[in-house]
Amino acid sequence: MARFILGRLVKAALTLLAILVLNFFLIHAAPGDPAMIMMAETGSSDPQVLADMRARFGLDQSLPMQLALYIKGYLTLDMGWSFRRDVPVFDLIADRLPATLLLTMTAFAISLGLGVLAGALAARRQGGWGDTIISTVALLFYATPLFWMALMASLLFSVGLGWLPGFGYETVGANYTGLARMGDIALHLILPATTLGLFFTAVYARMTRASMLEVNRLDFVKTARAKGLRPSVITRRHVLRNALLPIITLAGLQAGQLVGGAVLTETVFAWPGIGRLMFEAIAQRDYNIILGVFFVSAALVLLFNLITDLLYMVVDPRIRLQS
Amino acid sequence: MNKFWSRYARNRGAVIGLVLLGVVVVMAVLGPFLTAQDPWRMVQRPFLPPFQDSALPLGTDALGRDVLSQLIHGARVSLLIGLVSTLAALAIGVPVGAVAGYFPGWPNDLLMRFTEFFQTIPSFALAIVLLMIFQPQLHFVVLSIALVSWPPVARLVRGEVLSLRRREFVEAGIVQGLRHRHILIHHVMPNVLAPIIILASLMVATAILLESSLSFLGLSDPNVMSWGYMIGAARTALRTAWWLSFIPGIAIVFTVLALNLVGEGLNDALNPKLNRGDA
Amino acid sequence: MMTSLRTLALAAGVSAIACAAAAQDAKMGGTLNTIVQPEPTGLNLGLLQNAPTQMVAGQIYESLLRYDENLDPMPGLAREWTVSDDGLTYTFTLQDGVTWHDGEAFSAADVVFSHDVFLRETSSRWRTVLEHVDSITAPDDRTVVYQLKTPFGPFLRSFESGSSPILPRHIYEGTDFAGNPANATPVGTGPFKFEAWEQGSYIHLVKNPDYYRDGLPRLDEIYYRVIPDAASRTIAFETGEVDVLPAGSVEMFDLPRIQAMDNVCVTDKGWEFFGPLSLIWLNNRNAPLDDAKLRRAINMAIDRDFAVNAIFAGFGRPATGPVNSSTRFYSGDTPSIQFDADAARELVEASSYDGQTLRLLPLPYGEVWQRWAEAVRQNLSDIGVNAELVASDVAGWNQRLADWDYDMAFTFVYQYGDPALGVARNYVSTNIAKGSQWNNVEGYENPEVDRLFAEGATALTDEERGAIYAEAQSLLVEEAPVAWLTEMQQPTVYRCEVKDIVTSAIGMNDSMRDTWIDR
Amino acid sequence: MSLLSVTNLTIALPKGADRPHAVKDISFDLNHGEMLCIVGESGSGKSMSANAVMGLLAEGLSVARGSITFDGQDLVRLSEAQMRTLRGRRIGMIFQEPLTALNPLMPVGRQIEEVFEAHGMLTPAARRDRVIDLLTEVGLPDPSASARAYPFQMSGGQRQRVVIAMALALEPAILIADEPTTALDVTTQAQILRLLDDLRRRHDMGVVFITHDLGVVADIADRVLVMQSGVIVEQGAASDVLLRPQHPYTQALLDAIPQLKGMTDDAPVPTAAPLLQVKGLHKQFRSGGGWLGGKPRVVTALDDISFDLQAGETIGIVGESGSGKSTLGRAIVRLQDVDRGQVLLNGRDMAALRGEALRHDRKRVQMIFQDPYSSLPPRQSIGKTLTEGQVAHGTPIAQARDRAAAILDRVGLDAGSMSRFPHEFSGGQRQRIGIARALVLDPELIVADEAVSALDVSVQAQVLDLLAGLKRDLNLSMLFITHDLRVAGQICDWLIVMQKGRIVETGDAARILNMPSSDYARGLLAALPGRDFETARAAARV
Repeated sequence: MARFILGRLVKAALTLLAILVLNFFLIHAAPGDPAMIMMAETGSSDPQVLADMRARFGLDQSLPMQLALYIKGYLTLDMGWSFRRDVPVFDLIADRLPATLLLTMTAFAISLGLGVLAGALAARRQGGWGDTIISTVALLFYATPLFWMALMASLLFSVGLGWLPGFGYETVGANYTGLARMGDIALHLILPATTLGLFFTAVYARMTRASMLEVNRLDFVKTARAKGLRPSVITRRHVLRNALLPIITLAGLQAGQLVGGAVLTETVFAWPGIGRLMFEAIAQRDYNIILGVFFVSAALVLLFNLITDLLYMVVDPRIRLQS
Repeated sequence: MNKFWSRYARNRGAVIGLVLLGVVVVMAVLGPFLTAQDPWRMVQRPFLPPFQDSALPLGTDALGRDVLSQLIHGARVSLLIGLVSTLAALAIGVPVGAVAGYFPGWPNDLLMRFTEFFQTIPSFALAIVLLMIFQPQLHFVVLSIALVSWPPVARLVRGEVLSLRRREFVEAGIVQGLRHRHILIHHVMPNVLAPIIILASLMVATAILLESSLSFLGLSDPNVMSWGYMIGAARTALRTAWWLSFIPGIAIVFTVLALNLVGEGLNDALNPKLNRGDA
Repeated sequence: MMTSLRTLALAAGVSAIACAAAAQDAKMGGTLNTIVQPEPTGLNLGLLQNAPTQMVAGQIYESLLRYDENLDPMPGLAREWTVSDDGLTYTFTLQDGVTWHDGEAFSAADVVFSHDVFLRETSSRWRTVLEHVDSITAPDDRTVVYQLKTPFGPFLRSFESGSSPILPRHIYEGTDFAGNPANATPVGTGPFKFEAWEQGSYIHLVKNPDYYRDGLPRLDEIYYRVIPDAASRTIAFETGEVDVLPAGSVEMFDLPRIQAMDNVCVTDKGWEFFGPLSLIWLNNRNAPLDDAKLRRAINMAIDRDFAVNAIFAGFGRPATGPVNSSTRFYSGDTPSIQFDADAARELVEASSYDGQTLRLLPLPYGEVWQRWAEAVRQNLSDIGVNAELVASDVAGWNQRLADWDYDMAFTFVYQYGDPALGVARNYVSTNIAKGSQWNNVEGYENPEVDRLFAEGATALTDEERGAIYAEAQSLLVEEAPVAWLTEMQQPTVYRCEVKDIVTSAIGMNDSMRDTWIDR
Repeated sequence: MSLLSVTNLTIALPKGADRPHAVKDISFDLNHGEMLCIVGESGSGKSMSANAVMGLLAEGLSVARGSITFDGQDLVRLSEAQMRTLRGRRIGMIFQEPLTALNPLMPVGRQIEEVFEAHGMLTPAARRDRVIDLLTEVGLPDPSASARAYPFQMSGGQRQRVVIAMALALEPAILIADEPTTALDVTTQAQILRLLDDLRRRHDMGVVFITHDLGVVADIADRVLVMQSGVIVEQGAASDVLLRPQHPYTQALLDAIPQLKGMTDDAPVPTAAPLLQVKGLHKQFRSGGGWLGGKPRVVTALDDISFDLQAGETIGIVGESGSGKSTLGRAIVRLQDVDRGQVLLNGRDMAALRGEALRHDRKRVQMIFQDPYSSLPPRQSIGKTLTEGQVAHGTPIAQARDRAAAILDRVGLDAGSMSRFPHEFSGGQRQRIGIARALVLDPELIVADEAVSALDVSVQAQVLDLLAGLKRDLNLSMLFITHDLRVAGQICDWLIVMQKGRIVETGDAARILNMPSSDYARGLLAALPGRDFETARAAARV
């Protein structure tokens, strides 16, 4: 077990290293550099200042040299300095990551819970009204552009009905503390998390339904019926557990992707997360931030892959006992 | 073919999807001939609501341009982006998956590491970065979408090939002295066609969604009229003229819906699991 | 409408502002919620002179002078100032009782340090001013003397807070300015002190209780909220979470709807100093845009009224030439570049243009500019000129301009109140250099223009300068090195109970010490 | 009064199926303590009848008419909830595939406990005790450890014992066993059959035993019921039906069973040089392990295998699963590389060939595969399948087509088959095509790997006939790999018996089948179902 985890960690580290290098070249392939943008924003230009700035950012070094410095930094968990924001990238990300994790994990929990539930219900009532309704709604959510749904949701629930705050992380200036603050954040969380979650809810619902129908055809379900077990017990104990195996894979993949995929939601709802940080950094060519966010999200993907594998070991004795 | 159709038609949603898709395709193919209006031409006052002027049934946008004409031209571009980027993704994913699946050992390891690698970077973020590098032009938008959407193809094809690889007909081919390339192309791949077609129909839908999301962030070609562009352009006037976002949004929803329904129908009709004898 | 009239009246009264406001029974206290867009990258105004930084840091740092709507100087950190008759010696007397936010006393040494040391190193804009300065000295704690090499007409208009902020010497002297950790907690002399910056959410400023003007500032605190999406910003305003939408933060297409709402006031004041002028760079280096006929045709093909009305919701004015009418020495007496498609078409036919597709770069600052580019592309197509939009993000846009890799490119330039500061740089041939987006990007060369601008900067009297600049403007319009679009006046939108937001020629970028809320 | 009485049961198939009814008007009775066997080939409707009794018909199927009377009530009319109280408690069921019949994620003991739980019986602790008892009763070693095991940790036979324990947990009056031994090796099958028989006597259960194997029927049945295409063609006491079949179909089925060869004298004459010489083949499979993993598991599939095959001779390789017989066959056709050893075909070592040389020489050894459904490329016409090999070896296409047509004719298919696709053929026809494909390259040796195992018994007989004919006419040399001693006896001249990668006995086929010298071969023969019946039948014939 420990050996397995160790092996995976070593592999993950190698993957991360490769990603670091690829990302580095990817980012540097884009036209424009941060110094030029910052210069441009001052509304004036001065070759000397530009050169100074480049020197300060280390952009005057050769690309391989920059890469070497950059990798050396990462080996000591130094993600570099944000040129524009003038703070260490590590601090920036550490600052923003909790918001993103809160948003995406909530969305993830909502979508997984709701999706599996809806999918299971639909599968139980295959061909019936419940199934038709759940399947149709899931398909609709699946087909709706996320940002569009976000806009419409904030229009309806925030502007139209005034029920929920339409954007932001918490009420600025309210200076809530403790429970009040948590409640406030939770309130702000509802719209973005639900919007982000709806699409995945649809994905999980569809997948759970399909997977359950497939498991339903398997022999051991017939065995369970032959025992005289009630359908609800069969579904819960036999069908669902087996049907969840492919869902775990999907969930692992998506939990990782959610972090980087929240860009749109974070933009529409002004959520101070790393998705937006990255989007802004891309526009500003703030290389170190982009690379930092890419690194963190790749690390999260790998982490979730590992969690997926471990979860598999918990759920599936075949994997647990053979490896 | 008849059998295929009857299995397809058993899924009522799939038939509805096909009709919907047909409407969109007809609109995309014939539409521009039926409406003389240049979608970029400013023809009326801005923000004319729908159903006010019979010449402009869907009203006008922020610059007074004909929304119906934009919708029709947009159908063409959105479908084209969906289709071409899917084909491009298949062009990358199918060979990668086929080779990885057919040749276990180092080709598989190498290609799968490569694929995994692509999957580790959040795909939407990657698309954004790619477009920043390329700068948004139609063919680069297509390319970016293709570059972020091929890994699932590769994985699917690899999985299918891997399981087909163990079928006896592959061994029969080897024993006969056929070349691996011949076996892979003539014996194995035709059997992967069905799942690829099913996946492709869904990928077209995903690509259309992806393009619209990129447009929303201002990352698509400003010289072509697509639905994504329409929403992206209309979002700033969402509160003033909600229909400008709503109309193309609905067009996307219906097209994506149609493609998904068609995909499900194809799945029913082609899925070898449901009709063993034919596989 | 009442409000904007009053704003105008307020801005007009020079030193009477404080008294006038007091007469209105200004209420003390309260929290002002507003927007900063995009999120600034730092708050040290000496290091960063971009708009978002200045909007926030303009509350923290001050300069010697402020300017009214007519660009006449008002007291800032300088109480009074004198200019010698030869126009070479400027003497400023500083305010009494000024302290830094950290309690240290403010003195003339801070001014000398800032203007002679700090900004010389960090600000290219200030360096162009310093070229004319021989020495900066502090004869005593309360006096600063600037000795010029030659007369420099715009010198007295170089002391706006964004151009020449005063920074604390006791914190920065002898340090690496850009790397000084104190940059994270800026210390100034302004009416508001830095309190907190929640990255991605808000910047929080609080009242400076020791501000040297009694009774000011009136507000207790200001929150600058970061909301990247325009629609969300509007919602924030509507739901009352935000009281003021500064210029540029509201989506123009949404503006008519917001204006129509109750209790919403809008002002287009506060742009006089910057005098933003939108224009399209035309790459004079290459055919066919090396042909003045085609360039004039493009100038006349553009429907500026449509742009102002349909795209900018009626804010702004069609430009008539290279100088914004709010900038000093504007001349209305230039050849017409008014929209005239027929005349433009004839010019195109007479020109060397033979149907090439020209690459048009929109300004990557949002949908408005994108729409405008689309409209211009259509305008051009109406006169038979083919244009294709080249989309790029901010970085790509900058890169292309810096590399001169474009045919036509949207932009807008600030004129800083004086042609010598903000106009000449775009047309004189000495200012052609790769790598910048703000110099003579179009590559226009005309010795006559060079001469006129050189004389204009150093002529002693305003009359002389006016005559020279009028000649330059006529000449430029004739040659049409670029296509001038509009004089931009972006609206500031606010709840009517918020008073005295715009009190100077730089709008909300200046300190809001007079602002109060009638609640 | 019989325990179970099925009357005029008709099960409708959904529209569009090849026939309107899966089962039509069948009637039969089952008595206490009786073993009723339902025999038939695939598609005869035998499983469907059993499922109908359990009320477990697949989606889209329904009882159109008829009744199933049990305990005085008509099961057809019971609600799902009522049916549920009967399942497991009064009627138990065992399925064919013991691997898939158990939930892979749940310890088997827990799965047995569920039976009690489903019917609200016993306390959890008492359930656990009963599970141990049951596992003991079905003969699992170390019952308490077995209870904690997951299905994948058990062998096929053990799993089937678990399924039986589960079915017997509540001592049902009726046990329905749907092909319970088909997936098992012959010795395991014998044990399971003995267990079932034993249990039925002890618990006085009525057992409905569904099978396609008449040998099994002969060993265990009290009464037999023969089904064909959804109807019962014959039923009666086992001895009557098996020894005095009335219906031609029953007769045909019985005739199709391969007969164990009697002793003969036609031992092969060794010729000068053998066609094939296998010398010292070794092969080990490793799994698990890796650069960070633990100890790899090593399975020795081939352990010093050597034998000769003369031209024109057919050698049968027999053994149970895991004996290495398939690996041997695959090694000889080079689908499997070996660790060491030689495969000399007319003196040339096939095992040493690589690359293009190997590809070229492949045509010298051809193979007939087991599964007719997966051994033909599905999306390719038969003509293409039969010519591409020739073309790959340089035969002009026209000539290749002619040869393909001729061979097709030889295996009993018309030349029109060339343009058709695999799915248009039946299983038997596909196997003929597979044989044609092996022949078309004119190989020196043919390896047939379980070539008739997947076929119904009547089809199996035809294909065996075909092979025998080909062998005679073309003087084929063949390596015939099979688990079925009867089939081996039918076609082989010489037998090699393998166990765990080693050859335990070789010799003349007739000799081994009658007087095996090794214990293992003796055990195999003893486990062969229907041996007594065979003797009886032979006696009856005489």
